[in-house]
Amino acid sequence: MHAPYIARPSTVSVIMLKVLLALLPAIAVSVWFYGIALLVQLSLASATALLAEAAMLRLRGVPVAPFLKDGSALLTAWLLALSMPALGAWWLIVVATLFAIVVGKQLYGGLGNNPFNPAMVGFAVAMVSFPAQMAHWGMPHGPLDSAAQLAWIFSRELPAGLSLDAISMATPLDYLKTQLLLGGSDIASLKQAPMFGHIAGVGSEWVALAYLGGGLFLLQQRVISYQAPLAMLAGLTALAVPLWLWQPAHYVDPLFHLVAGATLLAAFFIVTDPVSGPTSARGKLIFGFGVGLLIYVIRVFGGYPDAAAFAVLLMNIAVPLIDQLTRPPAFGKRKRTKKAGQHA
Amino acid sequence: MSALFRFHGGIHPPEFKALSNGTPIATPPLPARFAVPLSQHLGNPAKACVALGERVLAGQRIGDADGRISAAVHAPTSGVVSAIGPHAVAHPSGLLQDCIVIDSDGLDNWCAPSPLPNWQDAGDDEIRTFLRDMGVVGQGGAVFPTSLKLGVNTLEQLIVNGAECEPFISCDDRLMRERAGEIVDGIRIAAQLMRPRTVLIGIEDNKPEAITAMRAACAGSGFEVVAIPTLYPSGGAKQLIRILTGKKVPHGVRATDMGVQCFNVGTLYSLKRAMMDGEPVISRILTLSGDLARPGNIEARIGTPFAHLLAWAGIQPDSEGVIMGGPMMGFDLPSLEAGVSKASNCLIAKSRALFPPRPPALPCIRCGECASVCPAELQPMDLYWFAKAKDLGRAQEADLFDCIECGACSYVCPSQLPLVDFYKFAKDEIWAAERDKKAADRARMRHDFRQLRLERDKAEKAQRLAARATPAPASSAAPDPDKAAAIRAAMARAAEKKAEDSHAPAKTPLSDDAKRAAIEAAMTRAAANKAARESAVSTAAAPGDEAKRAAIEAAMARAAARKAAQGAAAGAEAGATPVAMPASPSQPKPAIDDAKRAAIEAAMARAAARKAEQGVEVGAASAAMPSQAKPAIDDAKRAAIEAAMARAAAKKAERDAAQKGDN
Amino acid sequence: MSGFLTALAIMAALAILLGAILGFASVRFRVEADPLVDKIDAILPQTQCGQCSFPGCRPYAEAIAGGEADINQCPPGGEDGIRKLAELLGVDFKPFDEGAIEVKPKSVALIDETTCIGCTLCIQACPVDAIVGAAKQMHTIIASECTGCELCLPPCPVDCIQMVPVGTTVANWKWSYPVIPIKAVKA
Amino acid sequence: MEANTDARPWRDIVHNGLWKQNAGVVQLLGLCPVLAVSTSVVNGVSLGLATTLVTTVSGAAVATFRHTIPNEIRNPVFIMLIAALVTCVDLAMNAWMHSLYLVLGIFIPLITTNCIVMARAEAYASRNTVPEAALDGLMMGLGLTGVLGILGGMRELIGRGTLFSGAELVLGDIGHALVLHVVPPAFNYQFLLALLPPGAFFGLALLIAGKNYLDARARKRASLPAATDNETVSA
Repeated sequence: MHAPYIARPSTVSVIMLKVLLALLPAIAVSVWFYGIALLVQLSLASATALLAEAAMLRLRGVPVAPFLKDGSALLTAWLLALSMPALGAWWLIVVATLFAIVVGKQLYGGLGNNPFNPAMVGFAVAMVSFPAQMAHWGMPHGPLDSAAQLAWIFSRELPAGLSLDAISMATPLDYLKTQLLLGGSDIASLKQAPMFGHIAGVGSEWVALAYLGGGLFLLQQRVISYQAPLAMLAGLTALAVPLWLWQPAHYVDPLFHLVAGATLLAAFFIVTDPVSGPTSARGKLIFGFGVGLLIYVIRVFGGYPDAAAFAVLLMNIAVPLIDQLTRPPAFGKRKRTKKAGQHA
Repeated sequence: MSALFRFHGGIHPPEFKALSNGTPIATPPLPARFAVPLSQHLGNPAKACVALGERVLAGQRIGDADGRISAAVHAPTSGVVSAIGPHAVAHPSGLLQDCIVIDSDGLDNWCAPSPLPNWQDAGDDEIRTFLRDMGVVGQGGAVFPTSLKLGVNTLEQLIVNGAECEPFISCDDRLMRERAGEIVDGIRIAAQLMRPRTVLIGIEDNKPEAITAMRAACAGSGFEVVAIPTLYPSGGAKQLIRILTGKKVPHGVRATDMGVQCFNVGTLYSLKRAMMDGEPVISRILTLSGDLARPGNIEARIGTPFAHLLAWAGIQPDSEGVIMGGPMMGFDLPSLEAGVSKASNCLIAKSRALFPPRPPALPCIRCGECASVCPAELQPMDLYWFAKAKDLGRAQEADLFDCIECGACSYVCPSQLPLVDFYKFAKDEIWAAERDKKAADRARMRHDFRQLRLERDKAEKAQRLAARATPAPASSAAPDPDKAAAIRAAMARAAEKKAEDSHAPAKTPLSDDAKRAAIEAAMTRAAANKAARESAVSTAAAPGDEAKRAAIEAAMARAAARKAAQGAAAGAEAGATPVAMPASPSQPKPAIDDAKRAAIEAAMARAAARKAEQGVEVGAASAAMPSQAKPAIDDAKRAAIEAAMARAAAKKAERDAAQKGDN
Repeated sequence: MSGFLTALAIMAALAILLGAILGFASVRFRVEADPLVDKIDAILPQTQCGQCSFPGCRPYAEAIAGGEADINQCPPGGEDGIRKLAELLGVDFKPFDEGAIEVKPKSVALIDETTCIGCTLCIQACPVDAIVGAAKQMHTIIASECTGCELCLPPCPVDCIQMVPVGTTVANWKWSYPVIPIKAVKA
Repeated sequence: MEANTDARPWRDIVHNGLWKQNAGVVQLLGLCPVLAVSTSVVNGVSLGLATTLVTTVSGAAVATFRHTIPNEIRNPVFIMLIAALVTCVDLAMNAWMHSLYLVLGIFIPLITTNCIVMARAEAYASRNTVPEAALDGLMMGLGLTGVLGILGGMRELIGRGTLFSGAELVLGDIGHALVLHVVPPAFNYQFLLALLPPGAFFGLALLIAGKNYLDARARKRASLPAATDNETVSA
């Protein structure tokens, strides 16, 4: 044992536990609106993640216990389950989680070494491979009871008289995008559709607010810093506001963007992932802002209804560059261009 | 009260100062044996200046400073030098270093103090030498010789470091509480020497008694005691300078270049003791803390074995090793036999309760906590990454050497990584690589120079050889051209002497022809002798007939000699060309010279031969056979002489005959 | 048919033009100097020991650059040196030939001054002039300049030179690579 | 031929092309077509064979002219040679396998710029005899074809649950009979990721890993003392 001989009793597990804790309100709200389907997905994802992690650790010849206990695999599973449609088939979440853990995390060297956010890798794989399945979003207080939800997830069987359309609906983001593409009327009239609530999706806006609450808890606990979330929301707003002011009939209001879809989940739980994000404060600002911009661009001009995963993955690629460019000068030193400047 | 600044980062570790700061500075009994390290400071170790078995007095200098960056060491008590050599020291490596071991005589007799009373008037050099010889070094941790820090005489701020930010340590705290007056005297000396505009004394606000004591001592002096917020590592010189002045002294820049200098309170205390009391640094205040029955601060003589102090303080049986220094930057003491040095500020007896083992380390998750607490504003996770991958170049680019190894990053690391260990490793590797590279460059230079020298020597030798060879060149036809040439030259010279007409063409005699010529010459000689004898006899007996016969014989001899010379010339003409030719392929240039020389010699020889021909006796030149060179000379000479005698005799005979005829 | 010919003509013209440009460029922009030798030489340890069978480090560097020597002929450089050379030259790492070398700790030569007869043979052998002395005078080695090449050992007629390993001192002691327990465990 | 007396070089060429220096998984040359057209066995093998044809003939051609080509402009000359060959292949496929030609599209002309063709011309054909160069080209091409076929099979199987789909493009109507539906069409199985470019990367990565694993195992076996073999025999 070497100096320092004393250490602050903070561990990776504690950090991960706090993040998991911060997700609980959102889970509770989701279950209230959408039923126990989410709990099923959470359990499936957790079990798959832990098994996959353990198997991969074994294969890599690394001790399994300390890494399973760190909670990072569980967190990945939860984030993934929360971003996927709750009414997705059981194998969908399993495949996505497997990809997240095996390819997104362990193949890169496990905890701390993954350049991409594993949960977003899993989500992107599912989104790209099974676009149809990924559109099965449940409706709040939908027609399926718990048993029916279970049956639907595991055997794709619906109670008599119900069709797929009757139990699922498009997300507001999806709906707006399709309708506008089809040359639909202005935003105001589109917003009359049943899936819209006060600000964004009915029900889902409350889940989003729960994410906000969890995020504030993490900020208060100093588990995350404010730069990345703030910058991400700022980036999103920075594009949303001018376009909305310019053509309010065609571009939905910024507040909708801030609450809809996975915005707040991404802001407080995804872009704040330390492993795949930059480390310096300035780097976090750039990273978050970039994610915000990309989310808006992909949502409004791109091919997918929601964009958090792709935006985050794209910015993940840029992280080493951001880190390199934003490395603050050491104590008492000026910018690192100093040397070059002297010679020039 | 000046405004305070903030340095980036910093941590609030638990303090544990109450363990040791409650009791006054104690003086433990002296041990029987002291081990005084010769290297207690940055720079060259001191050179022992006492002999084995010598009796020393307390305060007597036993090691001289070696060079500019060095300091003297002194005997901590009176006694006998019982050993000078490798001994355990307080170093993390556990390696031995040279120490002077003194067996105490128990009397603790002091030598006469030698203060520098007129220090106000003394020159810089005098003060420096004095401090160096008194062994005054920085007691904050770096043990930099104080003499070298005093060289500046204009300064904006003089910073006095009483921050003492590391947990457990309270030696400066007690020193300030109990000996504030002497510290302030020390500050006065430093201030007079360096003439700062302001003097700021920084003390962390967790030491209110020390602040009060120092404020009281400073009353009326103009020195400002500043209470700074408790934050590790505000006791780092750069950090304290930042807090008090707002200046950031970067790595590689001297604080004095930015108008600041920083001294530890302990240093100023020992400065005062040296200057005003003439007492060299043979003791220092040391905190004994941790798992001890009687923790506290002591005034420990340099060289006191740690085991002695710990036993006195009542080390607990369950303690698991001893930390030298604070818990943030200290190290495990490899041997308790080592003696107190000027750098020893704290001993902490470890126990499982005080220092629970860290949980197992996990990989870095780049949470950035380390960067947020790093007082050097580095990105510790990057440094860790590079050091771990042994990518030393990039570690250096990421300002590895700006790291002050304060341990804050490791303290907060949720992955429990021993970050500082990685930095120390990387730094040492870089130093070693640099040493190796320097050595390799020097070796390369020396090797290249050696090659150059060898080339040069060779060239010079060749030149000398060439110069020596010029006057005595050779025809390579003979086995030893030099010798042959020399002989030939000698022959030519000998022949030349006789030569009267050098213009006439002649031929070089050789081998068979020469032999024949020699024989004929011998025959001529014999004939001439006979003629001379006979003519002499005949002169006496029958002059007329005898003279006539002698004249006839001489004429015959002349004819024979001419004939011999002609035969020799014919052979030489054929042989002369092949003589020079074979030389050309092997040594082109000298060969030409040789050929020329050979030609000249041949010409000379020809001239000689011609002369010989004229004077009957041919043998001289024609006898030049390489195999019989020396005898040939003699023969030629003799032949020449004989020929001359024959000539003379013949002339005489002719004259006599003519006289007779006239008569 | 004329279209075919036109195409052919255009292609031919293009080919000639581009070929000319390329040909010109390859003559005009030829890389002259061979800094590779310097780079290789910088990696070599400069012991000048000749164990590579070349009379010094630079000749070996030149041989490597010229493709006449392999990269695994420098025992003092160790495997680390080979690795650096492999990286520089973009070739595969190649271990020392089996039994070709024994790894020795860094050593310096030491002359037993009571035995030395002052023959100067070692002085002539030392590639870096690290031995001082004169005929009939005792010789000694400048330890700081000795590269440990051992070239002075064979010529000594009285075997008074021996290699002394350079021990670790506080001055050259290195903090070891930290061991993280979790990495040490391997299935 | 003199090489008949020593079979080593020929075996080396074959071994290099098919395994040791495999263009697809070792040299990683020509990644563009490898990643783009390996969506099915048929596509992959077809392009692989087209490439093989080009590498073989171009190798022979370059080797033939290697003494007459000036060093400074060898690359343009090689490119001309290869381009001419590719044009022939392109026209031939357009004429006789038009439907496949439509599927492979731009990647046929792109064989010209396929690094493997150029690389073998430069690195091998320009320094060796005609038969050696031709064999080298053939083997390199076949090695690439193998990788393309396996990769195509993997992606097709995982992505669509079929094998040899599109065989009719090459073989005409009898090709339909060849198509294997590993997952019955009724399941409507699809795993888009495998068919999209990322799937190609994953698949290629797995192939490379597999090749390295086999090599490592072979090395380990070779270096292990005979005792271990005995053990396995007795066990």
